[in-house]
Amino acid sequence: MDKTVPDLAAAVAGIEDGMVLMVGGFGGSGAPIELIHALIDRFKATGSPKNLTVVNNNAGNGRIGIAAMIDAGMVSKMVCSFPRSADPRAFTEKYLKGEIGLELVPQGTLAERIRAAGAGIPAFYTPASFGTDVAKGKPVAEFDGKSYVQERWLKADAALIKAELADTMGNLTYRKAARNFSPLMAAAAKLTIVQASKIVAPGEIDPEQVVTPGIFVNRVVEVADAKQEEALMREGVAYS
Amino acid sequence: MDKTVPDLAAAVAGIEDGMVLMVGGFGGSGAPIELIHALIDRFKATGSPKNLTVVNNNAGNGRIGIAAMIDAGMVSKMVCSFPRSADPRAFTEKYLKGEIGLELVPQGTLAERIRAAGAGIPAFYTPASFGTDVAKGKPVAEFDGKSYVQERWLKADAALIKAELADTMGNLTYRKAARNFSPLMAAAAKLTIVQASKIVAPGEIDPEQVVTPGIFVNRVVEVADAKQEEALMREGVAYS
Amino acid sequence: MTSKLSNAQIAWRAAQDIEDGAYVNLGIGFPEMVAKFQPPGRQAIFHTENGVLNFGEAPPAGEEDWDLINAGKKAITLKPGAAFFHHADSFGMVRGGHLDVAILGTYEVAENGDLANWSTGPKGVPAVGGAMDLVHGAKRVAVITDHVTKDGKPKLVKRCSLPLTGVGCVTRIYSSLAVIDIEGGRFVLREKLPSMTVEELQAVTGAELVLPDVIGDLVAPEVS
Amino acid sequence: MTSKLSNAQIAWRAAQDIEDGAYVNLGIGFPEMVAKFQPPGRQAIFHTENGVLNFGEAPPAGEEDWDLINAGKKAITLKPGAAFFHHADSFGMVRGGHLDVAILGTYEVAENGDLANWSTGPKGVPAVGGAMDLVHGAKRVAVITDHVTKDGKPKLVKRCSLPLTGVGCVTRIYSSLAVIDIEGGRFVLREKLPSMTVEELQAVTGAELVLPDVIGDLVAPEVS
Repeated sequence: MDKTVPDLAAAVAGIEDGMVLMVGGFGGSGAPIELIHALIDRFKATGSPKNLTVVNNNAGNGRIGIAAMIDAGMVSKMVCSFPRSADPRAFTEKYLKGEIGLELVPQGTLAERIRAAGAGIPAFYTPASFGTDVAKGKPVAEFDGKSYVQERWLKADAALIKAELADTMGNLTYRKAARNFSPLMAAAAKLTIVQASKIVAPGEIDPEQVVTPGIFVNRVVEVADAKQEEALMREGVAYS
Repeated sequence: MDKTVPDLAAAVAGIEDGMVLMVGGFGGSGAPIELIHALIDRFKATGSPKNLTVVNNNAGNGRIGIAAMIDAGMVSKMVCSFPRSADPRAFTEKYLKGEIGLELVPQGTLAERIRAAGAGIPAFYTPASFGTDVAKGKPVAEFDGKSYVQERWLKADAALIKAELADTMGNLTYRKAARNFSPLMAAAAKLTIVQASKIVAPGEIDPEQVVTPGIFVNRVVEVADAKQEEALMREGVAYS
Repeated sequence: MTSKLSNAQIAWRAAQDIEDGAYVNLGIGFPEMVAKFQPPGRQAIFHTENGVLNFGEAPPAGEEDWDLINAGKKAITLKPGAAFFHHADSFGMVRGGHLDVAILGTYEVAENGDLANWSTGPKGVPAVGGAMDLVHGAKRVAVITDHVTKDGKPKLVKRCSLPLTGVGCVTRIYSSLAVIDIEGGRFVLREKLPSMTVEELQAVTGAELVLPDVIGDLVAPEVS
Repeated sequence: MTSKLSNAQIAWRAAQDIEDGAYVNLGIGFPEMVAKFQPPGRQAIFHTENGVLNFGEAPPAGEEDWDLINAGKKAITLKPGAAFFHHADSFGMVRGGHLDVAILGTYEVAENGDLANWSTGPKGVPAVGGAMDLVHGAKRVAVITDHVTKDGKPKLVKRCSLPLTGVGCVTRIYSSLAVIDIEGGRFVLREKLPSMTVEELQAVTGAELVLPDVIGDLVAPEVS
């Protein structure tokens, strides 16, 4: 029942070409930088994984994290609500050249589609995007006199998640607003991989305070000195 | 911004004839006994509220809580998944005589319908009940080769909720498994009324540990010595 | 009919198939007994619909905390590494396929995997609880059951006659006489009591048993 | 054209309509300025899409915690009584109508309540963020905007020409020249700069202004 793995390379094993990969975080808050960079390391050493579809609210910033994955050529498509950032050039350059795909999803719909996947709800209706270009081609229906768009669940093969505390059974807490999409993605992926600032024994997290129960988590690796993406950006760090 | 009210009578003011009333709890765990009994007191004094539709997982136990509301003649319909209990006679007698209605909803569908109401999702699809009598008359659809039933949100005019801690802004925690339906109902009702074992100042509940944010709560009343329904049952208490 | 397994022995047999670290939901009543028979060295994590993961056995009488109960409203305890969550998250775990095994009781189970375990007909007060979610909720949905009713009629049938709980959802049956998989809409016999012939078993089964090359002996220790 | 309100003054005017205890979401950029102008004695609770309720102003430079940001990815602080939650719960608050007010910026707003504030056309990288949820998310959806574009063209129009963010969603407009309600698919003039005539205002507005008996003066103090 111990879900800990010894190192980052072991943590990201099994993420293969063509997979749908969810990455937790909103901007730099909650971005699992060390897991992402371990995946980049593997790609540089072996040429895999590539052709990834990456699901995240944004499409990378600067030359680290998801932006560095895009720069490295590992990503064939982004699913996000806001593919802009302080320094969006990695995505923007490839997008304008037609070298990377984009599925633009309103932020609340993105969250709810991921939540639906984890909760076994194949489709739901939302008012968001009704009557807009984003809803083109989607089924619509009227309930109680108001119009709604049908949206489908969004599942992933794997998810990379940054937690604050993890116990060895995979129960997680998050730090402040770094929670954002991570609890949803942990439930929506077949293989959920977590970097935690600290791993503790079962029972050391109060059962009332568990945010992501271990049932949604497959692997946990401790990254005690995890870097914050925004802090790295401000230091001008590039990962390449 | 102070949502506290001085007493139970003030807490349950505004619940009127014909309303849909959600009541938190699963069996005795989380049952807001004092709020329910305050509502019964008002009915006995004024003849109102009556013709209530009550939403709860169960349909009352013994002669207290929801069962006592049914006995008093305040309830015209129950919406629940399991209208049975150790002592279900209040509901059973009226149901078999045709004096009270029942909408039977699978437990997970009940939870999700309430969650959908709070989250602004008018309808969703679930595999639960497909091909059964419970799904009769409901739209069905196929997604990825599997069949699902369309279910609608379930909203309430008011909700009665039992919390452990509340701050004066309505942020809530719950005690152990007493959480169950309460966070969902708090979000699904227009008027959410909370009894808390203790009311504290804003800031005394760690923002990481808030389970129900105050945005979902309208009134909070402190009931320091709240009774547990199951404990009352075992003491043979009847409320009448 | 010859001897048959007791309920405890059926529960014991079902417990042997639960792997270490599996996430498991046990239906109210008889299935709850399965928890007692985890093989040494294995620890399953039990889920209950009302919002608890990793609960343990009942507390001693008089030490109950009635805010800490399972879906059967029995008092429980927590093991280290437990978690609380609300009902929508709990059924998200169920419906989302995160449970490895759900074990349920049954009135009837059909060779096409249909299950009827919630209603014996239009009389009385209907009550479904979480059964209709649980049957769609786990990677494996198993039932434990006496092989026949108290009147000796088959509970394993061609098509259910009672109101369904779920369509095509059951994958394995642990009965008092046999272990049977449901594959391709057929009952496939995996194990039977050694004291019984296949013909005797077929005679008390309401649909044809498919017989693979290897049929194991269903043997359980004396347990209670 | 005569004088007009500054952005700060528009934000100030919008802030006057936010009641004590209101739950409020302010769009990224210009709308964030509204928080600065809460009238004395009133305290709104601010919501940000990425999962925080009751946040306060930015911390001093150098004291930022980059795990504590708003939807615009600016560092924030917490007030007593704050709460964290995940993105689905956050947009449940939005979509479920729990916010009292959402205040957004806009490219165009039409007399039928349609809003266009996310895309200026097919060029570049499209990005929508939470705008399409927020427009359906609050009891009151207001926009704050210059009355006309930099080229002097009306931003308040009969029908939007840019890609829509939402259909029939806006209820009030705070512009640099006027306060206008959208009622029954029409622009209803509530307040205008005292230095302007109705005719002057109509001349820079892309759809007909309905004129009620009482039209207030739009007056804002010097703020920044």
